[in-house]
Amino acid sequence: QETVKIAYIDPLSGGGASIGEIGLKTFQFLAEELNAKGGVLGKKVEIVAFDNKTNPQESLIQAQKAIDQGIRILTQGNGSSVAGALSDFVTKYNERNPGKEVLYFNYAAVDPVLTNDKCSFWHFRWDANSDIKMEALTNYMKTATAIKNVYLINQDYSFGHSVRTAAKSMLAAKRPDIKIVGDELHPLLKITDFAPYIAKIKASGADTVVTGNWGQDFALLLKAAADAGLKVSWYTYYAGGTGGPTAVKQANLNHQVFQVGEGIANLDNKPSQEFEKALRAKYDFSLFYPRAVNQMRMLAAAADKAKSIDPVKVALALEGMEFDVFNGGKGSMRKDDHQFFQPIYISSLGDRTEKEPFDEEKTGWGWKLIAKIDTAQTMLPTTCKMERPK
Amino acid sequence: MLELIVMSTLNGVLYGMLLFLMASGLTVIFSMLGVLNFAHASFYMLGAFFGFQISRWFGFWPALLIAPLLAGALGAAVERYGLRRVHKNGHVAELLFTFGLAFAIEEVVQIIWGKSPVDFRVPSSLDFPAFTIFSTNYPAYKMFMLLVSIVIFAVLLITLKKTRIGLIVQAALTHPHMVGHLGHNVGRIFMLVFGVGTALAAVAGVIAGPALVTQANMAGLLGPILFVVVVVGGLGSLPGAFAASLLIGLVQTFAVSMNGSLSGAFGPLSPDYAATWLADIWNVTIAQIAPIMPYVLLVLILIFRPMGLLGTRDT
Amino acid sequence: MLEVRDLHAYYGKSHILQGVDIKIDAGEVVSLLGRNGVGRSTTVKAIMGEVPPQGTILFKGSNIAGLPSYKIAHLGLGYVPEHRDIFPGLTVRQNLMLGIKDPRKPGKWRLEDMLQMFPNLAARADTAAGVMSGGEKQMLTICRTLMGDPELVMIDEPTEGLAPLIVHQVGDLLAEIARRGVAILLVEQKLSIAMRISHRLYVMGHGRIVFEGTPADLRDNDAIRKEWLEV
Amino acid sequence: MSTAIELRGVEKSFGNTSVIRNVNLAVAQGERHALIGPNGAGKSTLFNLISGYMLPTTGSILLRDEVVSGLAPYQINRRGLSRSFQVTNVFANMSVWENLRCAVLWATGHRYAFWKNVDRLPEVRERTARILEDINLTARRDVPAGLLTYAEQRALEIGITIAGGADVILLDEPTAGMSHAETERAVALIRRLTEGRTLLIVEHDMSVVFGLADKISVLVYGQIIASGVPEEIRGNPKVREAYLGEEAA
Amino acid sequence: MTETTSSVAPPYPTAAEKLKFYGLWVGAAVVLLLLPKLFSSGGSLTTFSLIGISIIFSLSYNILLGQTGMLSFGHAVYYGLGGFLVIHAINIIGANKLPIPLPLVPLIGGLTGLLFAVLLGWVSTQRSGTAFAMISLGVAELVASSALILRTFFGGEAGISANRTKVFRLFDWNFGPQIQIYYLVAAWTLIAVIAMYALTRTPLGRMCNAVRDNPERVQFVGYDPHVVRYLAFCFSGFFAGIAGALAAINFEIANSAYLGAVQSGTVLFATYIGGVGFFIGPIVGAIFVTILSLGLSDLTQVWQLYFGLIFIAVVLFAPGGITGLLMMHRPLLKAGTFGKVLPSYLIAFVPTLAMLIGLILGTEIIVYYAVHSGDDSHIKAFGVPFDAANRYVWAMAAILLVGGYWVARKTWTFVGHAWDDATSVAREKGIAA
Ligand SMILES: Nc1ncnc2c1ncn2[C@@H]1O[C@H](COP(=O)(O)OP(=O)(O)OP(=O)(O)O)[C@@H](O)[C@H]1O
Ligand SMILES: Nc1ncnc2c1ncn2[C@@H]1O[C@H](COP(=O)(O)OP(=O)(O)OP(=O)(O)O)[C@@H](O)[C@H]1O
Ligand SMILES: CC(C)C[C@H](N)C(=O)O
Ligand SMILES: [Mg+2]
Ligand SMILES: [Mg+2]
Repeated sequence: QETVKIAYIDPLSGGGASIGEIGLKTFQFLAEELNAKGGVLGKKVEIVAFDNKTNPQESLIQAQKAIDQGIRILTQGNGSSVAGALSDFVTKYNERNPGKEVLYFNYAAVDPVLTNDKCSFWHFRWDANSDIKMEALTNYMKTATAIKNVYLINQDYSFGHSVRTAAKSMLAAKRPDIKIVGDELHPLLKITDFAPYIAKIKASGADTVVTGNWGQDFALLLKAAADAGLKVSWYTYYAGGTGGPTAVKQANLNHQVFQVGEGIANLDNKPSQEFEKALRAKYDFSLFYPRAVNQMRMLAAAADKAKSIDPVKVALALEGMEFDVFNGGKGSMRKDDHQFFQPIYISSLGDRTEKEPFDEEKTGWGWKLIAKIDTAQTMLPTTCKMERPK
Repeated sequence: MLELIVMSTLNGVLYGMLLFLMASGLTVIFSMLGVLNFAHASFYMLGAFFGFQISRWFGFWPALLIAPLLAGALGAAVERYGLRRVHKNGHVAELLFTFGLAFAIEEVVQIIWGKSPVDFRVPSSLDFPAFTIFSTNYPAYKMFMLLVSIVIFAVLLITLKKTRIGLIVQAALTHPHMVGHLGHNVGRIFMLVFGVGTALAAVAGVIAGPALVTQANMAGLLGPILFVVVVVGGLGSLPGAFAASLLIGLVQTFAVSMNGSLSGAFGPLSPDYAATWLADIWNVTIAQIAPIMPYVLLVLILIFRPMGLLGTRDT
Repeated sequence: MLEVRDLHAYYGKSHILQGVDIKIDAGEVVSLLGRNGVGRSTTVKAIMGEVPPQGTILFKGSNIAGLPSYKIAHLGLGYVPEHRDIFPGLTVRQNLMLGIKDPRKPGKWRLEDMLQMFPNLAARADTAAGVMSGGEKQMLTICRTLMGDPELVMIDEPTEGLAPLIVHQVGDLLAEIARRGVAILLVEQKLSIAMRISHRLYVMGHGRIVFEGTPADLRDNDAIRKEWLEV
Repeated sequence: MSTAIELRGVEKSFGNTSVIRNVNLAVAQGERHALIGPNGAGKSTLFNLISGYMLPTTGSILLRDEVVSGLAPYQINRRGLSRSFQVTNVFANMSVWENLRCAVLWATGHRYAFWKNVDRLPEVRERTARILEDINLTARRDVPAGLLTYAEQRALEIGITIAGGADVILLDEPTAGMSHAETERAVALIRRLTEGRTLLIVEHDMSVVFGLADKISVLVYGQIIASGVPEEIRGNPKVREAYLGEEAA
Repeated sequence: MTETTSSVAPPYPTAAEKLKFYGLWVGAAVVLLLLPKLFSSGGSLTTFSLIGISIIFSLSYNILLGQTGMLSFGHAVYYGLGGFLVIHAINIIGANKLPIPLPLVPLIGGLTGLLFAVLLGWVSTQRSGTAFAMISLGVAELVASSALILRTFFGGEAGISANRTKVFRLFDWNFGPQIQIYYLVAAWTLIAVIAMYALTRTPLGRMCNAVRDNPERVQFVGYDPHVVRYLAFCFSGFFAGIAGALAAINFEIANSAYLGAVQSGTVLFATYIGGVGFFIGPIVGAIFVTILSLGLSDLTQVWQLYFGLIFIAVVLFAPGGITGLLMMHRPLLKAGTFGKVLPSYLIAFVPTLAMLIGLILGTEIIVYYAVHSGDDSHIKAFGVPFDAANRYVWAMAAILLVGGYWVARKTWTFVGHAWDDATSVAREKGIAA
C-alpha cells in the first residue's frame, strides 16, 4: 500500500530544536489521526523529519533530499527566513521539473511578503500573516485606554521587522495619542540574558510592550522582566510557546500578557477541546499549532475533492477552498495569494474560571478569551501577482 | 538617565562576572595545558543539567557541590583516556577532539533531558529581591552569583600563585619528559588541571542554569565568547581574564542601552540612498551592534597588544 | 647501587642497544665513552624510561625497568639530558625550584649554594631561562637535577659547548658532587675530563660495552682507544 | 682591503642588564675571523645583532660599508650575509634536499614565484646538488631533516647557511657536539666552503679556532678585550685568564 | 658539474612516471565525466556537486593549515563573500543581460575571495600560531555579524537569492537541471585541484612549507615569512571564493550561515580528518564529511552523537587523518609485505564490528527509551529494523558490546605485532616506513 509522505523540514538540533520537535510531534499526532480515519484517499500518511538547523541553505539541501526520496509535499514553519528560501526553491524546482511538482505548506512562517510580493502558486500558508495579526491586535489595543507609552522589542530578521513596522504604522493610524518610547531589535535566538533590555524598557517609562518574540527569545525576555519586577502589559504573538507561560507566571503578570492567534485551548468548542485532551494525554505540551490541524485536514479534503494526490491537482483543489476550522467557524484559502483566513482570537494568560478548563505548562494559569475577530474582518488586501501553471 | 547608567553598570558587572565564572576554568586549561578546549561550554552545560537533576533529588545546595565534582571527574576522565592520547599529535588534534566531544555531549544531553528547556529554578532560600533601586528589584540570586565569582577568583589566584603546580604544568608544556625526569607525575597533574577547569565550568553551569535557561543549546551560545575573554585578558593571566570579563560585560551591556546611530547624530539619510548598504550603516543603532563588540575588541587587542590586557606571554 | 644487565632498546625496529651491562656503586664516578651514535645517550634514556627498555635495571636492589620516569626519579636517580631541556618560559630560579621533588624535604643542595657556585646563574636568577647563553643553560640543567637530591646522577655530555675554562669548572663541580657522596654516570666525548675524574670507565661500541676498566687501564690499552674511541 | 663587517660602538642591553658594551670590530673581506669568549659573554647576541635578529641599543653595524642595523633579517640576508645557529635550526619535516633548496631559492632569484615549477629550475637543482655533495649528505637526500643524527643536522645547518651563496658567513659553534673525527671533517668542509668569502665563527673548540682563523677576537662580558692573529691571542695573559685557562696553553 | 647534479639531485621523472602522472589527471577527468552515468538518481548528483564544492574549499583551507601551518577559524569568510558576490553578480547579469555565461561566474567569486584576503590578510598574517587563529575567529565573527546588519547587501537572516537560469546562455545550456550544474562543478573542481596542486610545486609553495616548519629560519634564507603567509592566505582566499561561488550557484541563495562558524568549523574538520599532511588528504576528508553530514541524519535520529564519536575516533586512532592511515601502508605494499598484516586486519575486523554494532544497538535502545518511550518499539537504525523493547535484543547488544570489546582488544595486539613484522621487513628491504 502506497503512503503519502510529507517532509517536515524544521530545526531538530541547535537553538530552534525545542519548538521544531514540538511541531514534529504535533504533525505525527495529526498523521495518526488521519490514518485512524483511513488516511488520505485510503493511503497512509507518513511524516518524514528533516533537520534544517533553522538555516535557509541547509533547508534547501534537506528539501532536495526529500524530493529525491520521492516526497511531493513539504511543510515548514519555523522561521520566515527559511520560508522565503524554501518558497523560492520550490517555485524554481517546479518550473524546471515539470511533471514532478512539489507543494510547500507553510504552517507558521508569517512574514507578509510570502503572500504578497514574493507569493508563489506552490506555497500555501495556514497561519495568519503578521499584518493580519497586528491588525487584530491593534484593533483591540485601540480600545484599551490605559495604553500610553508603547515599547517595541523584536527579533532582528524579516518577521521581527514586519511586526515592528506594522505596529508602528497601525498604532499611529488608530491611536495617534500613543507614544512609541522604544523600538528595539535584537539578534535572533542569541541572547542569553535580557536584563539590559529590561533595564532599558524600564527606563523608557513604557506601560506596554509589543513583541513578536518566540521561542527562548520570549521566555528569557519575560524571565528577565520577572527578575527585575517589571510591571507592564505585554502584547505578543507567541507567549504560549515553550517556557512562555512559566515565565509569565513567574513574573506574576496575571492577565497582563495578551496573545493574538488563531485559537486557544479554552475556546468553548467541543471538538477542539477533545483534541486538546487527547494530545495532552500523549505528550506533555499543549497544542501550539492549531493551524497545523487545519492544514492536515484540508490536505485530506483537497485530495478527496481532486480524487488525486497529485500536487498540481491538490493545489488547484485547495485554492479558494472553504473549511470549517478546528477552533470553530469558517475559514477559506484565498485563491489570489494562498493565504488562509480564519477567525482570530486575542486572549490573556492568568487565573482560570470554570469556563477555562485547560492550564498551561502546569502553572495553573490558562488562556482566557478576550476578543474574537471574525474571518471577514481579517481580510487584508494582497499585492500578490501569482504565476500559475498553464 | 541616571537610572539607566546605574542599572547598566549593575547588569554589566553581573554579566561580566558570569563570563568570568565560565572563563576561569578555560583560562586555567588554556593557559596551563595549551588546549583550546572547545568543549568547555559543554561542561558548563553539563554542570547546569547535573545541577538541575541533583537539586531535584537533594536540593540546590548539595547540587552546587556534587554537580561540579561529577563534571570535574568526567573532565578528568576525558583528559586521561582521550586528550592525553591526542596530545602528542598537536594542538589542532586536541582542538578537534574537543569539538567532537562537544557534539557528542550536546546530543547526550538532548537524549537524557530533551531539547526543551528544563525547569531549573532559583532555590527558594535565595528567591527574594536583595534590594530595590529606582523601583527595580535586584534579585538576591544575582548577588549570590557575584559573590561566588569573586570567591572563585580569589581562591584560584591564591592557589595559582602559591602552588608549584602552575610551574610544573608550564614546564611540561614544552618538555614533558624532562619534568618527569625531575620526579613530577605530569600525567596526574594534567588530569587534575583539566578536572579542575571543567569543574569550574560546571560551577558556572549550576549557578547560571536557574538564572538563564538550562537547555541543550546553551553551550553553543557561549562557546566563542569565552575564547574572547581568555585572549583579551591575556593568555595565562587570571586577573586578565577577570578584567576582560568585566570589560566585555560592561561594554556589551552599555552598548545595548544606547540608541545612538549615525542617523540620530547626523540626521536621516537622503532618501536617494534608502535601499543601499549605506542606509544600513546609517540606521544601525549601537544597541544592535552590541553582540559584535567583543569581537571588535578581540581583533583590536590582537593587533595592538598581542599579549592581551594583562598577559605576559605572546599568544 | 645501579646494575644494568643485558639491556636492549629499540627505536621502532632498529636495535640500538644490544645487551648493555653496567654497574655503578654508591659514590662512584663512572664514565661511558664511545663514538657518536653508538648508543650512549640511548642507554641513559632507557634507564630513565624515556626509551622503553628490555632487560633488567636494578636500582638499589629493585627492578626499575618499565617504571614511569617520575617514579624512577623519586627513587633517587637523577638525569641531565643531552639537549639541556631547560624550561624556556620560566625563570632560572623557577627552573631550579622545579628540580625539587618535594618542597617539604630539603635536600643537601640548596638554591643559595647553587647560585653561589655559579655566579653566572645568580646574576640572571630572575630572567627567563630561554634567553640564557648556551653554556649557562648547561650549568642550569646540572644544578636543576641536583636540587632533587639524587643519589646517582646520569649526565649526558655536560661539557658540550662550554668554554675551556668552564669545562674545567664543570670538572670541578662533578668532583664536588662526587665528594658529597653522589654517584655519577658520566656520558662524555672529551676524554680528558673523563680520565681526570672517573673511578672507572666503560667504552661502548655498536650497542654493547666493549671495554671496562680504570682510567689507567684505558690509557694503556691502545687497541681499544684506536678502535672504539678517537682516530 | 675593504671591510666586510664593521661594528661601531655597538651596545645591547636587555632591560637594565647590558650584554654588549661598546663593541668595535672590523672584519676584512675574505678574512676568517674567530670570536671566542666565555659562556654568556655575548657572542651569540652579537651574531643576533649582526644578522638583524635583534636591534642594537646604540651603535651601528655596517655590511660592506652600508648600514644594516635596523633592517630585518631577510633584508640583511639578501644583502649577502648568512648565519647558522648554535642550536640546530632546520626545517624538521622537510627532506634534506628540500631544506637546501629552500636556502637556494631566493639567491637564485625565484623569490615568491608561484608560476614556476620548482623541480624544473636547472640552476636551483645544480646548486642544491652541489651543496648536498659538499656537506656529504647525498645518501640522506630524501630523509626528513628531523630524523637525521645530531652530527648530520649540524652539517645540514652549515649547508643551509652557505647555500644562498652569501659572501659573509656567520657560524655559531658549528662543531658543537661532534666527535673529533667529525670535527675535523667539518673544519675541512668549512675551510673549503668559505674559500674567498668572509667568515665570522664562534667556537669553544680551540683546535678549530686555531686551525681555521686568520684573526681572533676575544669577547668577555660584552667587551672585546683582545683582537689579533692567533699567536698573539694565545700568548695574551688576559685571554688566558679570562678564557683559555691553563690547559690550552 | 651537470654530471654531479644528475647523480645527486632527485632524478627527473621518467617518461613512464610522467605518463602515470598525467594519466592520473586524465583518469580523474574521465571518472568525473562518467560519474553521473553510473549513479543517475537526482540525489547522487546533488551529493557529487556538494562534494566537489567541498573539495575545493578544503583544499583551499589546506593551503593554510597543511601547507603553511596556519590554523584558521574563519575561512568561511572568503567562501561566503565569494558566494554573496556571485549571487549579486547573477542578478546583475540577468537584469542587464550582460554577455557573461554562467561557467565564468565562479571567477567572480574567486576574485572576491582574493580581494578580501588581500584586504584582511595583511594584518591577520602578521602573526602565526594561536594569535592568527584568534584573529581569524574575531574577523569571522565580525563579518558574519555584520552580514546580519548590512541587510541590503546580505539580506539578513534569509539571505539573498538569484535565478541562475536567467543569465546569458552558451550552447543552449540553461543550467537549470542539476546535471548541468554537476558538470560545471566538476570542471571547476578539476581546474582548481590542478591549480592548487601546481601551487605546491612552485617556489612559493615550497617556502610555505618552510614557514610552517620554521618561520624563524626562513628569515635567514632571505624570505619574509609574513609575506609568504600573506601570499598563501591570498591564494587560499581565492580558491575559497571559487568554492563559495559554486555553492551559491548550486543553491541559488547565499545567507549569513555561509560566513559563519559552522561553515568554518566544517572545513577544518574535513581537512584535518582527511589528513593535512597529504595533498589528497583534504579531498578524502571532503568526500567523507560531506557524505557523512548528508547521510547520517537519515540513518539515525541522534546523528550528532555519532558524528561527534566518529571525529573523536579519527582524531584518536588516525592522527594523520584517513589518508595518513592509508598511506602508512604504502611502504608495505612496495615491499610486498602487506600480506603479512592483512589477515590480522581481517581477524580484528570481526570483533571490532561486533563491538560497534553492540554500541549502536545499545545507543538506539537507550534513545528509544529516553526519547520515544510509548511509541512503537519496532524501530530502525541505520536501515535495520529491530524491536527496542525485546529483552533478547538488549542482551545481544550487551554481549556484542562487551564481548566484542574484549576480543577486539586481543586481536588488535595481533595487528600490532603483524604490523611491526611487516614494517621491519620493509625496512630491511630499504623502504623507509
Ligand atoms: N628518535 C630516534 N629515532 C630513531 N633513531 C634514533 C633516535 N634517536 C637516536 N637514534 C639513533 O640511535 C643511535 C644511537 O643514538 P644515541 O643518541 O644513543 O647515540 P650517542 O652514543 O649518544 O651519540 P651522540 O654522540 O650523537 O650523542 C644513533 O644511530 C641514532 O641515529
Ligand atoms: N633576550 C634576552 N634577554 C635577557 N638576557 C639575554 C637575552 N639574550 C641573551 N641574554 C643574556 O646575554 C648574555 C649573553 O648571551 P649569549 O647567548 O650571547 O652568550 P654566548 O657568548 O653566545 O655564550 P655561549 O658560548 O654560552 O653560547 C647571557 O648572559 C644571556 O643570558
Ligand atoms: C515558528 C514561528 C514563531 C516563526 C515566526 N512566526 C516567523 O515567521 O519567523
Ligand atoms: Mg648522545
Ligand atoms: Mg652562544
